[in-house]
Amino acid sequence: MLYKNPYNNYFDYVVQRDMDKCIRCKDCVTQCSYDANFYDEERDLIYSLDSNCVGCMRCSTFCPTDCIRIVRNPDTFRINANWKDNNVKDLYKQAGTGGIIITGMGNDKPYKNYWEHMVIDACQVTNPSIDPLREPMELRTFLGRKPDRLEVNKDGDITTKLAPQLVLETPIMFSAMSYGSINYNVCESVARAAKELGIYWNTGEGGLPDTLYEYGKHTIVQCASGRFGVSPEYLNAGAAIEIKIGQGAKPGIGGHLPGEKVLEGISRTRMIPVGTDAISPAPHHDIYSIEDLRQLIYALKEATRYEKPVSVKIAAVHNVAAIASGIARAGADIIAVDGFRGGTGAAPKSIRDNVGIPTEVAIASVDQRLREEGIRHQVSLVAAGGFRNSSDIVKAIALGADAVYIATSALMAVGCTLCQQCHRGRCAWGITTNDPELSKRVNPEIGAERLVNLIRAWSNEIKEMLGLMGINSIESLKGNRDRLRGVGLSEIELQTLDIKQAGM
Amino acid sequence: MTEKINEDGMKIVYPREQWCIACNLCEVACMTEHSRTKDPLRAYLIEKPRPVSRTKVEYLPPVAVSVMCRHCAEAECVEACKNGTLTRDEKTGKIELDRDKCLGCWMCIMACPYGVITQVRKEEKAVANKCDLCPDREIPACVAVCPNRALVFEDRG
Amino acid sequence: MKIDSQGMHYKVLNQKINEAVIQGITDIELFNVNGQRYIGDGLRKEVRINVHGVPGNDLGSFMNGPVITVNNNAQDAVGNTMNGGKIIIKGMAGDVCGYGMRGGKLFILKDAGYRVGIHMKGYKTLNPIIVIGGNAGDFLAEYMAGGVIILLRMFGRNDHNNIIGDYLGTGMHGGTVYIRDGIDKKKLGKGVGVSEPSAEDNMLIEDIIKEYAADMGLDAGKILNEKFEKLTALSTRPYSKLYTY
Amino acid sequence: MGIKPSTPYGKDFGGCGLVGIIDRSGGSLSGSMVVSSLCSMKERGNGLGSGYAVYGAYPDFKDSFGLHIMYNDISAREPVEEFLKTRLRIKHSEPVPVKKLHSMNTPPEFWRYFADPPEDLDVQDEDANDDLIVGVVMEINERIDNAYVVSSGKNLGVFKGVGHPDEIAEFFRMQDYKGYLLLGHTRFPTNTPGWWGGAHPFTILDWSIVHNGEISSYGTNKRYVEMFGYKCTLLTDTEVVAYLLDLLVRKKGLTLSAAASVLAPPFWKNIQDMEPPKKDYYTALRMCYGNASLNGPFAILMGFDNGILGLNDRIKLRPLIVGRKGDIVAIASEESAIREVIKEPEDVWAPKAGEPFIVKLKEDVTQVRST
Amino acid sequence: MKYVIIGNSYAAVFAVESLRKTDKSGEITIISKEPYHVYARAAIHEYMDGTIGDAQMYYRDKDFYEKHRVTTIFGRTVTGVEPEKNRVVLDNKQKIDFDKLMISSGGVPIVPPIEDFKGVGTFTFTTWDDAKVLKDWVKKQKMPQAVVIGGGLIGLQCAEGLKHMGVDVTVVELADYVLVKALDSITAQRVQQWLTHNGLKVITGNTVVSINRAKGRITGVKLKNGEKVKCNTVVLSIGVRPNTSLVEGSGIKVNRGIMVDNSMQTNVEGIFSGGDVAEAEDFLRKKGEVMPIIPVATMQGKIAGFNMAGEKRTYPGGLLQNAFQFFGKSVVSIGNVISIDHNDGFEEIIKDEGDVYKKAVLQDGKLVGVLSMNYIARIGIYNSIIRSRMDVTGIKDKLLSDKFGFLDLPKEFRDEMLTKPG
Repeated sequence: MLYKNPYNNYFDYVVQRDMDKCIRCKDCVTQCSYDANFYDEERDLIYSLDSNCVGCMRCSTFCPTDCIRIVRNPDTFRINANWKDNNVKDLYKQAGTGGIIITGMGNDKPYKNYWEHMVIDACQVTNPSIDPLREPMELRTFLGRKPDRLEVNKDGDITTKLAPQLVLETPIMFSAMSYGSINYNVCESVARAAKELGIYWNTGEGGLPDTLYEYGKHTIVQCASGRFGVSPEYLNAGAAIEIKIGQGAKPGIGGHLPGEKVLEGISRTRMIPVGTDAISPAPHHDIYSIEDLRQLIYALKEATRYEKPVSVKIAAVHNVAAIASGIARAGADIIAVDGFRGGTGAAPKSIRDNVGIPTEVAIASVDQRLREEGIRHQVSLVAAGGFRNSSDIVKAIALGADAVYIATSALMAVGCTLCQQCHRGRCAWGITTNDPELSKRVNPEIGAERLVNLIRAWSNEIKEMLGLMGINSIESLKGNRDRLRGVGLSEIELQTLDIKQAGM
Repeated sequence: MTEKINEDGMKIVYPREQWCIACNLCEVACMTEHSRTKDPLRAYLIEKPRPVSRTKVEYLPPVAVSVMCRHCAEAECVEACKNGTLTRDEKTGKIELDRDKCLGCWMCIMACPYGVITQVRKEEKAVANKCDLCPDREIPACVAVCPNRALVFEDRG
Repeated sequence: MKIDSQGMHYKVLNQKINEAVIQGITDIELFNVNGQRYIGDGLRKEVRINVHGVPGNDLGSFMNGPVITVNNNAQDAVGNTMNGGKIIIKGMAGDVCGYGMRGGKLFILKDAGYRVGIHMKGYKTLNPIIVIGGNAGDFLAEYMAGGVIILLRMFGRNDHNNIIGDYLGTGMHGGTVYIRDGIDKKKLGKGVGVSEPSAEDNMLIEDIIKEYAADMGLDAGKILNEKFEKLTALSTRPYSKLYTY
Repeated sequence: MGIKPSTPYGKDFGGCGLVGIIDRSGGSLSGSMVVSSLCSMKERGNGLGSGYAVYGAYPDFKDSFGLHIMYNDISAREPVEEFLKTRLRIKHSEPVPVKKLHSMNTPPEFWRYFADPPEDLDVQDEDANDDLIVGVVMEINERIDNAYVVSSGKNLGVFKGVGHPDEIAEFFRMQDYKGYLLLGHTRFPTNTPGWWGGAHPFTILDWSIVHNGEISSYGTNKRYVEMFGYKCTLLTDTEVVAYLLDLLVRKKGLTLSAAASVLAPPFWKNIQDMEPPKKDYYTALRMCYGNASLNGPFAILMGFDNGILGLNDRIKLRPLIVGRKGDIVAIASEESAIREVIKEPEDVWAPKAGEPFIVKLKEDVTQVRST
Repeated sequence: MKYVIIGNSYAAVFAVESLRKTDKSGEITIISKEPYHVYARAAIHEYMDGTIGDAQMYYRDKDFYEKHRVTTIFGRTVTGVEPEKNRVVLDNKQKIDFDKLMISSGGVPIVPPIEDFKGVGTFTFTTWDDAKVLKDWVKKQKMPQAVVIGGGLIGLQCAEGLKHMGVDVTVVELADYVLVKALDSITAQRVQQWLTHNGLKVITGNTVVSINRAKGRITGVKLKNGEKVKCNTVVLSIGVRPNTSLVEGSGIKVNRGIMVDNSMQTNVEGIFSGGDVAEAEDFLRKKGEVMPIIPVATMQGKIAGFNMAGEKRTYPGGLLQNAFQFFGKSVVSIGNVISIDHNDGFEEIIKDEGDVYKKAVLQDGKLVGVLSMNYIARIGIYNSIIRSRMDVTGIKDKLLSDKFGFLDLPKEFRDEMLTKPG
């Protein structure tokens, strides 16, 4: 406190401790990874250094006597509609450091959330709803390239050889989070859950730890510009390969795993020396045009002898529909579109908060465009970026997605409280840290169980919602915008989403 | 050290240091469970004598581990005990400590290779204190409270 | 085994190569190659592929084992994300060669294009090596994290001699570049340090050059007569101070 | 098929393969040459656009402006021809001969018109003549539905449409044309299929351009040329490059290489290191024409009446390679495309980033197009 | 199968328990000269001063022998062992046959050549009866004054017990300080100071040569240096020696005690021994040693029992260790804490802070002894370290830290200890 630069000393949270209830168990001290809680042996007191508190709630949730409350710092700047608190604090911070402000997780600014302006239709009288408890309810989803038509010989047998597919038991996958950005235990949690659920997890760009190869059949391996850990073995280890072009939290810029996070296991998996920066800049240096993307897609297909579907992941941006069309035509089997609320890693704040577009509109326009071009049925479309619950997913599929990627909600299932400190590598919940002490906080047994619970619950809710729409198979929801209505949207918004106004 | 035999097989608490996060909740729960009031606030702040945890969280960052009685098949504490305060219940396999009998000679503390016997005040004097696997609970308190499954209640016989 | 590649689509050609490799054939000679891509892509056997003609892009990408000899020029992205093996180009090569390369050798007789050796990585026993007999375009060794690049500047087109790359080693945080016959310091990217090669460096250079010269039919002694300069990263964390939170 | 997309997607972009072949001695190269060269790079396109430019295609009308006009709907022909009559003297008109292919459902119709400026215009005032043609092109493109001017130069024919390079070549009977300079382009658009106007080359007067890459500065460039009367109507970023060149060279009077330095200017870092006259020159160019500089990855081939210019973006993010044998020079995205037409090149090399590569007809070669 | 066990203390109980674990049907007979059910011999001083009562004195439940189906012959002394006839002879000439015999006859007090050490007012202090008699005697004295001869553990415990009973106690020790066999000089002297502080008189470097009486009643003792100490009670406690008299002439080999191998068998097959009477291998010194301490006795009894019943078990060697306290201060010693020969690979690490004194003794990098005063938490961990013979050179600095624990030890050792059944 004493030696801090006063200009940098505006903090967000205060740790309040009811000393009548504090039993000095020091749990809060050991659990805080940001040095906010201390034990003073001489006075037998626990006290807090509020300026270090990030509001992650680790201490308050662990306190066995519930004596801790994390509250917003009541300190306030003079009210100014233009200069909001965060503008002011960021400015001071940068004036002090000259650095680019880094933050974690997706866009948290109050942009309009279209999920909350769409409602789902239900059957009443004229067509029956279905009871999902009794009746079969199918969520199985195939991702991969589908032929335009099936060739049939004169005996009526189908002669078309189908392209390789990913088979999902529920249309939800765990989105790319690299080993390194999240630690091994989180990777293992996600991998185990994917296996148990019959879905897929995505390695992100950090390679696949050799001990997780056993989950290969449920793994999508990613190939990003840094090419970390990309070897022929890696490419063949997964069920599909994803080329990462962009990600929702930071469209157009790359990833950067700071050297201090590159510890032994990460070093081995990424195949870079311990302690060096793992830089994966925005462009693949072999992709500067769509035909270069095609070149890489086919290089990967050749490397895996056309046995794996290739996905291309892009951030949702203005021109996403045209880009998606190009990707489809470049030979990708799956297109993943990551909206600006997505992103589990670190991102420069200026980019996270101002670049990209919401998934909702991106999916609507991509689906629409691919249909206009008559190629939507040939490729799969995966929506990503900030899915919070099953109804968001139902709406995304109704807008045209085949499946969704979740990452933020997956991390939340293993404990994340959205404190947005991912970039610091000190995650108190043991997620976005490789510190061996903190990483232990995610026990993959528990992590996997919680993820399985979450996806099962969502899947059941999706079934319920399908049932009330009178649908017993997820493919009848795909692109079924007739089942959506807009509430509180302007005409151009309705038009962009291509849905009707509620009541119409 | 005693040769390890556990002929009947029995459930005891094993630490899994890989997952121990040094949160100390096992100690808190143990103390609370073995308090008069079974309330952590009272156990820590009011009760006299203050209960003493029977498990010990060792913490040497980045590693932590909670160590408690192994209920050895041939327990060295039992072999060292002067007057039979410590005995092995042949039916349950538990190492029982009879507090009323305890002399407070600390032969058990000396002998226990795990260092898990502590001292607790009983009226005027101190007596030995050790894990009793929480007879009032189905699962020992420390295991039940552990947020990260760093303690498991298993039979590894 | 000989394959006449005249007019053959790459998919067909590569399938023939793969089948041959699966059958255990270790020497494959390709004739009339002109622009077929992905030759050797993902191959993991120690076979020899001799290419007559100009192979297409992504020659030897993701490859781990084979030795590919091209008796002519090669196009872009040779040895893309290559893991092991060796590619010998007895002519010039295009842009983005050795991208993300983390093992094996890429020997180019003449010039290489832009963005060569970007993201090269070395890891433990894996130590990728690129030798370029001519010059290289801009961004050589950008983001280099490991491995060795040797630029000999011998066979560059005189009228384009100036093509020695700008922004050399930008963002470099590992690995070593050796440049024969000096370098204009203005062309160095940020964070690159220049030093004299040590005795150990010279031994490494000598070993590599001897192999290179043998493959190319050159006189190693002549190559080694000139002085080399050594470029290394000043930091393994070139951008550590860029951010705040 | 064959209609201009009705949805307002804004500009399109795409990746491509390109090739240019010139005979410096002015000899006649067969149209088939450029076709076979381009076909070797089929992988770079996706069948949604290919095109060719043939300089020296119309020796019989070499002094007249040759307008290739594409009719998405033939009903547009009447208003176009009515309009042309009001501005120009049409010497000859005919449908562009095509071979109908099964793979093409309803291709647009193509007509060509050879025309001269009205008599009252001073034939010596080349600029005025050119302005007149530019105006005509812009007006047709903007005002008359379903009609687009595909080319408007002298002795120049441009043939383009939706299809693979071999299909378009077959459709337009490329083997029937000869020229001293040939351009070819295969396209990988991300636009709606079936927009014939979106294929390369894009032309204005004698400028014809093929492009690989994406112009990230399109918005800036477009609004800049629009100040000078150009209309970007073809839903592609490439179009603007043709207009920029026309603007810079013909209207602003820059040399071709100076114009190239505007499109791909040296970095300030490099300008900083230059000696004063040169330094001032480049500083001035960047300061004055910054709005005309192109950003983003690109490789451009631009044909003009007596030569060809190749240009890369200033960090060379798109490939461009040159091969030469005698007077024949070929420039393409891939070396294999060069070797398809020059079997044993004497020399093969890659031009530098941002530095224009210009090949002109030999000095002593009679200007194929008289002025 | 007939098992006979001579003695009824720690070793005997453990022998019974392990016999019964292995052999559910064999006949077991226990012979003890004392009339009591098995009791805590080591707690007699606490019994004497009233700290504990009868209930806490019994080592096992009353029905222990019944439950283990043991025939008890109490109040009888074994006078002879006849190996060739597989029988023992009792003081009443009764002969008891055995197939397997366990001799755990304990120790007998050493009686030095002190003039007039007999009769009223003189006591030894090894059995419950000793404690009872002494207690009754002291209670009858108006002004009880006692001289305890011997500053060993038992003597001092007796002295403390007497002190608690209000007796004016003087301890006379021949050596330069008390507890000379158990402690190093520093701790011994501190204990001595503490005893003095608590009102005991301690005379060292001296001994009692004679007892002065008047009218049959003791009036004092005369020390070697001529000094006289007034008292009416003399307790002799200079130690015990193995009670081996019963095997004299039997052919069972005796050195200081009955010699046994690492199955606790004597040189005579079928005859085993354990406890204070036995001389078995010392874990550290690897030679025969009589170790009259509980953990050794119980372990020997256990091993003997198993082997008698046919289950092969090996005695790992005895490790000297003791825990005791005087007037509330605890001392624990484990292993070899004295007689350090610094030239023989020995090294001492000492932590002397305030009230707490800790010492570790290393030999060739291995821990061989730990001594701790006033801090005993988790001290048993050292026991396992000594037993493991691990090299502790690398953790020397941490060894005596209060936070020392498993995490300072190698992971393999820790896993072996903590992840397997105890």
